[in-house]
Amino acid sequence: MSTTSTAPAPQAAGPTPAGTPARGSFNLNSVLVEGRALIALLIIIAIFAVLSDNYLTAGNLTTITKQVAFNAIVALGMLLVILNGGIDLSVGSTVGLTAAVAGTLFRGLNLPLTEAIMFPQVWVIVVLSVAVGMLVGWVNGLLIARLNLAPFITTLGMLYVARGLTEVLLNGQNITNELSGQPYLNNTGFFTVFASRPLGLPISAWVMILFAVVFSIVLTRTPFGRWLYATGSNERAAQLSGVPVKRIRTRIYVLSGLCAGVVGILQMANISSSTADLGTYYELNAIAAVVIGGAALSGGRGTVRGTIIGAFVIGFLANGLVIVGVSPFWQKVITGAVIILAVAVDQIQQIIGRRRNARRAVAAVRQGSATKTG
Amino acid sequence: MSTTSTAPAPQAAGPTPAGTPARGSFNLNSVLVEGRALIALLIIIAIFAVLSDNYLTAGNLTTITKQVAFNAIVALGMLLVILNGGIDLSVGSTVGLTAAVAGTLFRGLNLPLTEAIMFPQVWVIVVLSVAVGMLVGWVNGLLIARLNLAPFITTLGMLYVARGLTEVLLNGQNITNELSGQPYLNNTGFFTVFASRPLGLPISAWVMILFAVVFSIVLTRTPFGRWLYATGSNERAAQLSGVPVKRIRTRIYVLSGLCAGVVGILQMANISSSTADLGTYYELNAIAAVVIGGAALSGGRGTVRGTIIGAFVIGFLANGLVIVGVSPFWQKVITGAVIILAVAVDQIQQIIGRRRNARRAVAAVRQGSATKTG
Amino acid sequence: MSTASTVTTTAADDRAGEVVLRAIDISKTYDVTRALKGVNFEVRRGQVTVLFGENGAGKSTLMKILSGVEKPTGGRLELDGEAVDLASTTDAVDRGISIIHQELNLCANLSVRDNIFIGRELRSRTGGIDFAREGEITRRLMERLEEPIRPTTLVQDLRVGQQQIVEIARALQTDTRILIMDEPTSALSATEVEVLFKVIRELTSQGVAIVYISHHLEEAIEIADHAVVFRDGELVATEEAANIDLSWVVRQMVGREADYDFRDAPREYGDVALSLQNVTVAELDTGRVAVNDVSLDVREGEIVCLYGLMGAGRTELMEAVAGRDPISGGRILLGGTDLGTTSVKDRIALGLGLVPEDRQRDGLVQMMSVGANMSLASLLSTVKNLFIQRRPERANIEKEIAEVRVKTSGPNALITSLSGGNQQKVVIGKMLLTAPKVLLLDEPTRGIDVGAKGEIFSLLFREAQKGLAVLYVTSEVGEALTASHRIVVMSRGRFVRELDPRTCTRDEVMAASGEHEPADDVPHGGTAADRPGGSPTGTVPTAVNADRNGAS
Amino acid sequence: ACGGGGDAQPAASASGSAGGGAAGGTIAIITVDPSNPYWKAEADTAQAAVTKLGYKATVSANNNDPETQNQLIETAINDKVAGILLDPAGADESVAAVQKAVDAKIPVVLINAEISKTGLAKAQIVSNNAQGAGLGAEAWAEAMDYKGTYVELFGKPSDNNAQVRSDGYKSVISQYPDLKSVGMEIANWDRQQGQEKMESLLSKNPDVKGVIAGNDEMALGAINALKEKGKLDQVKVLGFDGNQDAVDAVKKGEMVATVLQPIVEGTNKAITELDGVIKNGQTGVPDEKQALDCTLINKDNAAQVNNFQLSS
Ligand SMILES: Nc1ncnc2c1ncn2[C@@H]1O[C@H](COP(=O)(O)OP(=O)(O)OP(=O)(O)O)[C@@H](O)[C@H]1O
Ligand SMILES: Nc1ncnc2c1ncn2[C@@H]1O[C@H](COP(=O)(O)OP(=O)(O)OP(=O)(O)O)[C@@H](O)[C@H]1O
Ligand SMILES: O[C@@H]1[C@H](O)[C@H](O)CO[C@H]1O
Ligand SMILES: [Mg+2]
Ligand SMILES: [Mg+2]
Repeated sequence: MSTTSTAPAPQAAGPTPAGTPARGSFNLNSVLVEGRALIALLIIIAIFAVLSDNYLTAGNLTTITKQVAFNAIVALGMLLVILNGGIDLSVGSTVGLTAAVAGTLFRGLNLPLTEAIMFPQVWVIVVLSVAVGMLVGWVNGLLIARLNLAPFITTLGMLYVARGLTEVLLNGQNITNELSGQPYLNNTGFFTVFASRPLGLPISAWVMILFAVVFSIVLTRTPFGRWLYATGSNERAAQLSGVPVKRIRTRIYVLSGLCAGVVGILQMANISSSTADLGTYYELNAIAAVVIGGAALSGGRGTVRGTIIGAFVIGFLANGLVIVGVSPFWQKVITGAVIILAVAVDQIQQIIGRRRNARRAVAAVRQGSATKTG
Repeated sequence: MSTTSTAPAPQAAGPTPAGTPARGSFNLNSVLVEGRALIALLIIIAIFAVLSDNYLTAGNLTTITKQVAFNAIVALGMLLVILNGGIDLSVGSTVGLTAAVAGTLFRGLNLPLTEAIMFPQVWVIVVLSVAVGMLVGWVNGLLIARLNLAPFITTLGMLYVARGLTEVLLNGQNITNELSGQPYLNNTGFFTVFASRPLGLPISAWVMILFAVVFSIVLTRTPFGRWLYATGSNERAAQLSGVPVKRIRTRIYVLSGLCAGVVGILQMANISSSTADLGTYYELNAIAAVVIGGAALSGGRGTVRGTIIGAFVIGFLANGLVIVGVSPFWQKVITGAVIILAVAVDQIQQIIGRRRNARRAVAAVRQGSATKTG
Repeated sequence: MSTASTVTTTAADDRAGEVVLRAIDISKTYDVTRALKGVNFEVRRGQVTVLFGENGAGKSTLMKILSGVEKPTGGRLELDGEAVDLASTTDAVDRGISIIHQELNLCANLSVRDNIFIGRELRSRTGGIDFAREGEITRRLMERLEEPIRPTTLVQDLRVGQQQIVEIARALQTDTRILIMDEPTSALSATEVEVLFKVIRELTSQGVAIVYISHHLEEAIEIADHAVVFRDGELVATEEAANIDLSWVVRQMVGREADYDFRDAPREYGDVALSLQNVTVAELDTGRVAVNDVSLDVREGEIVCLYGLMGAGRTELMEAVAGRDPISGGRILLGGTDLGTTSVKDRIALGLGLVPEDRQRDGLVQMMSVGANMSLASLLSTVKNLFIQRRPERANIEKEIAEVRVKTSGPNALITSLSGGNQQKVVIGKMLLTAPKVLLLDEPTRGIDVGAKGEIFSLLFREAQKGLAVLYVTSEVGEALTASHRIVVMSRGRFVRELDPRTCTRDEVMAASGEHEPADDVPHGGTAADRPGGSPTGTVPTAVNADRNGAS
Repeated sequence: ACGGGGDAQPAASASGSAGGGAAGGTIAIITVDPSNPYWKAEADTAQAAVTKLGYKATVSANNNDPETQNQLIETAINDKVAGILLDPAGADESVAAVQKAVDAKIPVVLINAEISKTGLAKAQIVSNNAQGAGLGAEAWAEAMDYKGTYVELFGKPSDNNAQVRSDGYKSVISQYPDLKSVGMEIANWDRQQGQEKMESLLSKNPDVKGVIAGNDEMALGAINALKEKGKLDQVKVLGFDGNQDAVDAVKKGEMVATVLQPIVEGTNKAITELDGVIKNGQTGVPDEKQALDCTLINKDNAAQVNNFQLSS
């Protein structure tokens, strides 16, 4: 009766993956919490596949994957933050800021003294811009870890600051043509790399896969990962066990900034420009993906796999609604409802399961006492 | 060596503020946490008053108060939710939905069977629309209290649902002229009431005052208030004491929806129309106001007074930045920075205070032992 | 509704001993755990029924069922001979049944008064809360419990013991006929326990039925009229108080003749492992000096007990030594190196670990498995090439589970599925896995049954034998006298006395702590003066008291 | 991806017949934000026209976000639509998206705003924002008597039209040195934001004489603020779009003028041309870029405006 069984206790016999104590304990959780995301995903796919012949085509799946990748990468950073019991509302703005910085660098730096304009090479631009994303995360991390500010309000403030800086940098203009670079400036090649499609998959999908694999290994196989789960579940206990809680906290915001920064670059290649609005609302989508994927907003519970599935739920839904031709107004209504349903599924399951368990237990007891007295 | 003090024990005699015991217990908290908001407010006022002669004029103060009132009323609802340890991201959409419903009602209801169009009277329209706001809150409350869903993700879903419904209702049309009503339809008077200015203050300011007073009394003087603070701090303890935690939780979301609904009506009167975007981002401003006002996002701590001050911080800032003529791009940067600073102030204070405490304590010890040995 | 804090019954109660509440064939199953198996249990008017049982025996579960917190999966309840169905705690309170829970259930952000009246507010004529009356009643309750706490003080500003008093006051405030006390004294000082016992006797004389649970066995025996023993979810023995003694209780609890004598053998100590030199700790939030200029050396192989009353500052000292809070004066040396401002992490690496006082709050990561908790502090030792090596980690965990004798289905079990004692063993095992040179333990046996206590101390003796230096905090004299090589008594932030457990007496220890005046002005027959100590050795059959002060 | 050299005409018709669903296949209508009356009119007109021609229509919104637009275009490609009507999100940013559709041999016609590259879209039908802004500014300056202080409410900075209109206003106003700008705020095309910004601007400049707004919604917000302060008489307000509320305001004399964008006419034209491409491989119009001039709406002709159309 593999229903709910939140109480994971004594079934010692079961096929516990021996040799993997830590993973074992997470697996139990993850199967439970990812379950709902998978169910939601399959239902969505089934519905739209029936409604449109063009939904489950290789081409459309590639499209969805590319679209999902941006959200998924941001969501992976968000996952770390949420595992820690925090939240990062500034990631959307950071995506925009990174792209703006990269665009500005493509346009060339006015060197103050020499009157010359410097044009950094593409890899320098990419590294510097992603570094800006990490810098934003680092400031978040310092404020939250060292000054003990609430993550929600800190990153809300940063949402405004980073978006404002983006607008200041772009001065309300979008940057487009400079992104191709000029051979004589030695800064070409951006699109060659970032708009390429190795093996038919867009580069963003590859980056998503890379990040998912790396994050997954980090979370399950390294001390950092174990510590992160520990801080998210009980920070005080983690600290007394020698976990460097403040350092971890700072770092996860830096990593969240890194993810946002990478997406900033990828998006810039994707839409061939830096715009002031880029990344608006990404934070909400990322949070939705993480939570649909089974993470607890209170920290300590969540997986890479769940998060990726969560991102696909959102992506498959958005794409399907358009393909089927649902009116844009109703698209919002349905999206909201699906978000709620996706997290409600396992609660409802649990409630049903609990009722059944209670019934069975009573029956067992009755039977037991009957035997005894009888 | 009279170092101590927190030790609350034996000084029974002390001048306890008799007569106002309840307030007494909250006051300690509130003074501490409101401090930073007040400081922020005064600094903002001082800076802008120096920078512009038009800032501290009666006219401008009225303008600010009107703008603040909308945010403050929503924030009061949000305060209840946050005291409970929750969050309500759907309030902005609810503002929009309420206004859309009211506008639609003004336009007249097509009665299905009779082919007639019914025009409800103004008070009926107002009551029905606010009821829709409460209904949204009730659904939130049920999902959160009964199904145990996380408030963040539930109300995020509702944010989309309510905004989508608003757009469906308005179907891309702003409702403007119908709001005046027609004498022969018996639905005039909306603006007469809601755009009036008793004693020179706009009606929204009066509603804010009314809500602040009522909420303040409810929070400090009634069992409901006490229960709310209790559930936000230790839900299990509250429940074991017989506090109806689920009912309270459901109700506060209804109240939050009520506040949003009232603001929907007030804003509709203010901008003389229902538009599909109305209320966008209100949730963020409301949360900022509550937190700047000293509430803890983890629940159990926060006051009406602090929230109102928090709303004024945001309002005075936004208005001042325009009056002083700060570039619109920089306005965002500064707003974000002020949000962070406002909550950082007391952390910094605390850190400084702690250092001083430690120094003093040690000095006292040294002196003590010196006396003894000497 | 009479809201006065007392119960209105005639003092001379002739109906005492009548059964008021009867639990019939009660079973309770949590998912797969059968916490209670067909228990029959009676509560008698005007008498104290005491429940004994090891951790996880099912005591609290039964009490939760009697007080409407939990519903049984089988069986029924009879109140005054009529079947009742307790739908909720409010329902139970309405019928005169209230409970003081094992864990504190207070809202820290509210005042004492608010906590006492929450859920049953007194209304003023306008419909609001009648704060004046509530405050007055609270004040009187506090007077009765001899704890001068102001009604408007916030609970977060009280120490744990005072919070427990508030819990007690809350239960007294209702019109109670049946009062259940699930470990009400775990954080109380001896004086406070005496006051509580006085109140209990008042209540019983008024006809109130009391159900009492405590792991302080002597204390519980003292107050008992009836004793009931639980083992593995079953009620295994019932007896009149007159016929029981400590050895009977222990025998019934563990199911065999128990003979825990954990007195450590005398031995040579090694070098100084931990040295505190003029350590001062100030509470940063308030500036209060919690630890005032204390000095102490602990040697390798030595077990030092830090005895003191609640609020003496022991926890502050331990946490400062462990590196969680900074010290504001003095030095802490570990094997000769000044620890300065090194972090908790570095101190663990250097061989200094703390088993904290509150295991739920500071010891366990609730969402993790037993194994992951166990290896958390020593994770780095199994890291190779950046990765945790699973096999060595697993081996460590399994070795330690066996070593500290955790009863668990395996490393993958969730930590929350273990009983309190076993959870505590995991926390200790976690620190032992870091191969410490010095181990600090803050109240390592709080809320833990005799069996587990014995196991924990024998574990410490074994480690000490291998050279571990141990400094542990306790509030139980018995424990201090039997399980240590040296007793340091702490009072109001200072070390006031050092004692040799082999030569000193119980009274000496307690007197040094300022706990009470010499033992003659005792209200109730002499023995009550002693802080009843459910010490591991205290469970040695019958001759406990004679044996006591002598110690090994 | 190679750009599929030469013209894609035969392939286009092929894909047209391949398009699933309705007889003539599907046409994807990608508008900006149908919760705004202007774009709603665009979307509704397009949908009606498309359906009338026997196609199936899907309507979606890019919300002025190039990334969303990208997704929508790609989705349309996967959906094998016969053609796309696009209101592009940004002149530069949309080039790549349109390129993608062209690569997939799907004809694209642009409406309302243009992209910075020609030869991709079959047609770009835009209202002449610069010309319209000039018209509006001239009428407003005249109402101002060519002197006095004014403030400007600026649209969403990421929308090209915001800058184009602002520049268009300024090129006229700069000819009159006695017209002085005393403040500029961004109000994101939004009525409520327009009102709040105007309220604050009024505190700063109590004696301001004029308001130029990038669109009607912001202008209507400003009018509300002015009404409330009792200053509407002394202040001249200019809007842009010609939406119904604004036209009514012009009738009442609350707004000096607005500029009608012939969006209904333009959209109908766009669909006709798209249909032409799908059926015959050509739009039937020689030029790719077709600018539709805007019309000034003032008291004289306000009564003749209905749903973005001027009846004569
Ligand atoms: N909420 C719960 N979910 C699952 N199992 C539970 C729950 N509460 C108690 N148990 C289990 O029921 C059994 C009895 O627990 P109970 O708390 O009654 O023991 P106890 O006798 O009070 O022990 P202690 O002396 O440690 O307080 C234990 O095995 C415990 O793990
Ligand atoms: N979290 C806290 N907030 C405020 N005061 C505290 C807190 N923890 C401890 N204290 C105060 O610190 C003082 C020392 O208490 P503490 O519990 O540390 O002493 P102790 O000697 O360890 O006694 P025990 O641990 O047995 O209670 C007490 O007066 C208590 O009120
Ligand atoms: O043309 C449109 C309308 O003016 C709308 O009101 C804002 O955006 C512009 O692009
Ligand atoms: Mg118990
Ligand atoms: Mg302690």
